[in-house]
Amino acid sequence: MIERAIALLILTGLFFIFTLLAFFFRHLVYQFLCILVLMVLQGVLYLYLNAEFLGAIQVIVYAGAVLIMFLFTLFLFPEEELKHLKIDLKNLKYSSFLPVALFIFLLLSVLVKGIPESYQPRNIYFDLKEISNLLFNEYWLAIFLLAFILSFPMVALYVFFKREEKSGSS
Amino acid sequence: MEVLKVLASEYPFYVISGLLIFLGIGIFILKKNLLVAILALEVVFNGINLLFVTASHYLGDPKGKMIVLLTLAVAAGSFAIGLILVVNYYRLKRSLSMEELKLLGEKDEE
Amino acid sequence: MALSEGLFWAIFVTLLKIAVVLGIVLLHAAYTVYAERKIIGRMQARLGPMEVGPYGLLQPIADLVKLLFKEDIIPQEAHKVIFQMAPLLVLVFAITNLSVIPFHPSFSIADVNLGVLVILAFAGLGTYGIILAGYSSGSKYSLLGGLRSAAQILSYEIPLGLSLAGVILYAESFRLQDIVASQANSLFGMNVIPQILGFIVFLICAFAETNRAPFDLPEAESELVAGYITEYSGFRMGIFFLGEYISMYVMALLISLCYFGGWTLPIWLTTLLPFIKVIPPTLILILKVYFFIFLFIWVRATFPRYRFDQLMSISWKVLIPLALLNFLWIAFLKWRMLT
Amino acid sequence: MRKDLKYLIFKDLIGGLLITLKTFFRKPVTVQYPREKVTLFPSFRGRHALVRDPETGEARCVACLKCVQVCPSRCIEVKFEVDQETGARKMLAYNLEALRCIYCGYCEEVCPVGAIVLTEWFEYSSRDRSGLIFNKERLLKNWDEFVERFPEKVYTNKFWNLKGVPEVLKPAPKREGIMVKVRE
Repeated sequence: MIERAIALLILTGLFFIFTLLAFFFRHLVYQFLCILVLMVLQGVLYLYLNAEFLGAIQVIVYAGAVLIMFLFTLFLFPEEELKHLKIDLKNLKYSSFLPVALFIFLLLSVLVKGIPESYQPRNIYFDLKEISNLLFNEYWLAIFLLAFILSFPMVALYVFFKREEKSGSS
Repeated sequence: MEVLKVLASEYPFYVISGLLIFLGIGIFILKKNLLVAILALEVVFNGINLLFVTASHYLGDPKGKMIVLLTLAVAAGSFAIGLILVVNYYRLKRSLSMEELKLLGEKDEE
Repeated sequence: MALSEGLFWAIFVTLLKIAVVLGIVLLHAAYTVYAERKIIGRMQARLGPMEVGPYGLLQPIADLVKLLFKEDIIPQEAHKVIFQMAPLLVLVFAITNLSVIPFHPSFSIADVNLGVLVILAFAGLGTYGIILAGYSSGSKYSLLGGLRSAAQILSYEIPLGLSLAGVILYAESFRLQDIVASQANSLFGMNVIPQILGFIVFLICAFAETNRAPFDLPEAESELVAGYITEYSGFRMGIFFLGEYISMYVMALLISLCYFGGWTLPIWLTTLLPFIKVIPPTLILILKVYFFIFLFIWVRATFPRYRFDQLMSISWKVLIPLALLNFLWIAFLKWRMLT
Repeated sequence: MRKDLKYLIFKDLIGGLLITLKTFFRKPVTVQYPREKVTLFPSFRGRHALVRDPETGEARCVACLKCVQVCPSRCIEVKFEVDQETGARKMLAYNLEALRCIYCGYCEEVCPVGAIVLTEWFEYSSRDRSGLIFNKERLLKNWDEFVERFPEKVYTNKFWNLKGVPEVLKPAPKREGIMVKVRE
């Protein structure tokens, strides 16, 4: 119990630090690196929620593939576009602080009030076989839809680069 | 001891997911750059994922984790399409600013 | 609040294990450089290093001393923090992979349920070191090397994962120990016999993942000066090399565990030659690993480098369909075995 | 179709691997220079020398200037004076710039008396340019250093000779190769 609390405290602190850094860096690559650290830490957080498989998938898919793709795209732009990204306070209304204030109020209220005595953290093992049973029996329609939706990026990429080639050759 | 007990519960996860969502929205609103916008949307998406997983842990129901597994795949695809759009937009306009993004199609030549 | 004695002992034993594994692997990595120079020399009818010590055996130590005392240059155009951090990223993620690999049926630093996935995850993260090194150097050659590495890793992680999916399906587990055990109990004794297709795909992807020849495009010295390590000097460059050699060992271990039965020998071999049972299990694993390290060096001495478009088309047009085919075949095999 | 089958079994790749494996078990061709040396053949063209006549102790050169004319890189420079009574030439200075020399060996072939030769001595170097511009004394000294290696009294080299010319048409000192007598 105590180890878990200490580890989560440290993780929350790291999250706060890197969130602030990600917000206030002006160089897009540095900002990106902070967000990368956040994504990897989120994979660690999944371990504490009994979702080891999701944690590994998070690191492989997000940190390993999607964000590398983003970094690749960043390098296609000239350096001047990535530097000096200013925070634009012009369009900020005072009312937009309302949800933040509400969020902080809720957090503090839980912290002050504490959680009820009856609460007990559940320890459910994230069983892969159970999940795959669910996936392929109850949610097969969702998977087919997913595969259908995922074919769109492929087609889009193909069409985009075909058109590129045609315009380049003519 | 009370604080430790709160920390050991799902409380920090809710805090972190809120943090991620607000970070994403804040970056999206305050930095008017298309690349940053795409990154910010991903951060918001991850915050919501964390919320789903936390809720499924709290309720003892694996369906929340499964939804995350399904949406992760969609997110990767949508991210790629967004990046393609941004790169094409930059080729046309030579700018990444969101403020110049006014037209929906090609401009009519008068 | 006092730490219990059991916890203390657990931490002590873990640290001891880490020290043993790290020491052995670092020594191996240092002497792999020597072996590589020697073997490539012999394959080109040369001698290789001969000057330091008898048969040049002290050459790695001399290299280390030279690298340690060289000046550490940071270019003016570089992003300093990222530039200093990048080699460490490569090394750290390469070494972390070692923690989940079992070297003996009862010896592994961390007994993780998802060993294969953890290795895949850290192999993906390790490329950030290369990409960021390329970006932060502030030189065109470095940036090109980094971009190439990004594209290469993105396209080669997919067939790597797909070919491992066959192994995982066959063993019904992500644990490396379970994978080895399932191979020992099976009819063929080794995964490589039913899944020869997956093994070939995995081998090619392993070459690409570790940035070794013939896929060493990020550091192609004939086109880009040295790719992402152009601006690095002294000990930072040494760390890059160390990371590369350790990841080579990780890949060789993974191949011999997933496809060649790890520390077990197939049943048909032990019935044919009964005296072979005397060999201790770790020695079998080590011999398999040495063979694959030799293969890495052998291939580097033989094949020329692929062009970049060839590299991409191999991955997307050949390896991914082959890996899917292998996966379907294993699914069919498993289905026949279950019914 | 046959080509496709070849790709499927990796015929070319495995053939390449086997070639390197065969070379791996071969004896290396490397010579570790300062400790072991390559055997030099008599046709090797190394450092230049002027042959010292053991009887007079001087160079054999008669200042015919044939070597100067035939040299492709124009690296030889000879100064001479003509004796007014007999008409005989006497060589005064013989400068050879080894940096410009291309070691073609024309000078030693064309020399009627076998005076200038390219010896089988290859370990020479200098820290400045002037060290490799040989004058007459230096060339003679080169000869002395060279013949110290050969304890035999007579050293014969048939390669210091004109090729494709009948023996009869050659000048007397060059027939049957150059016979060089080493001092007693």
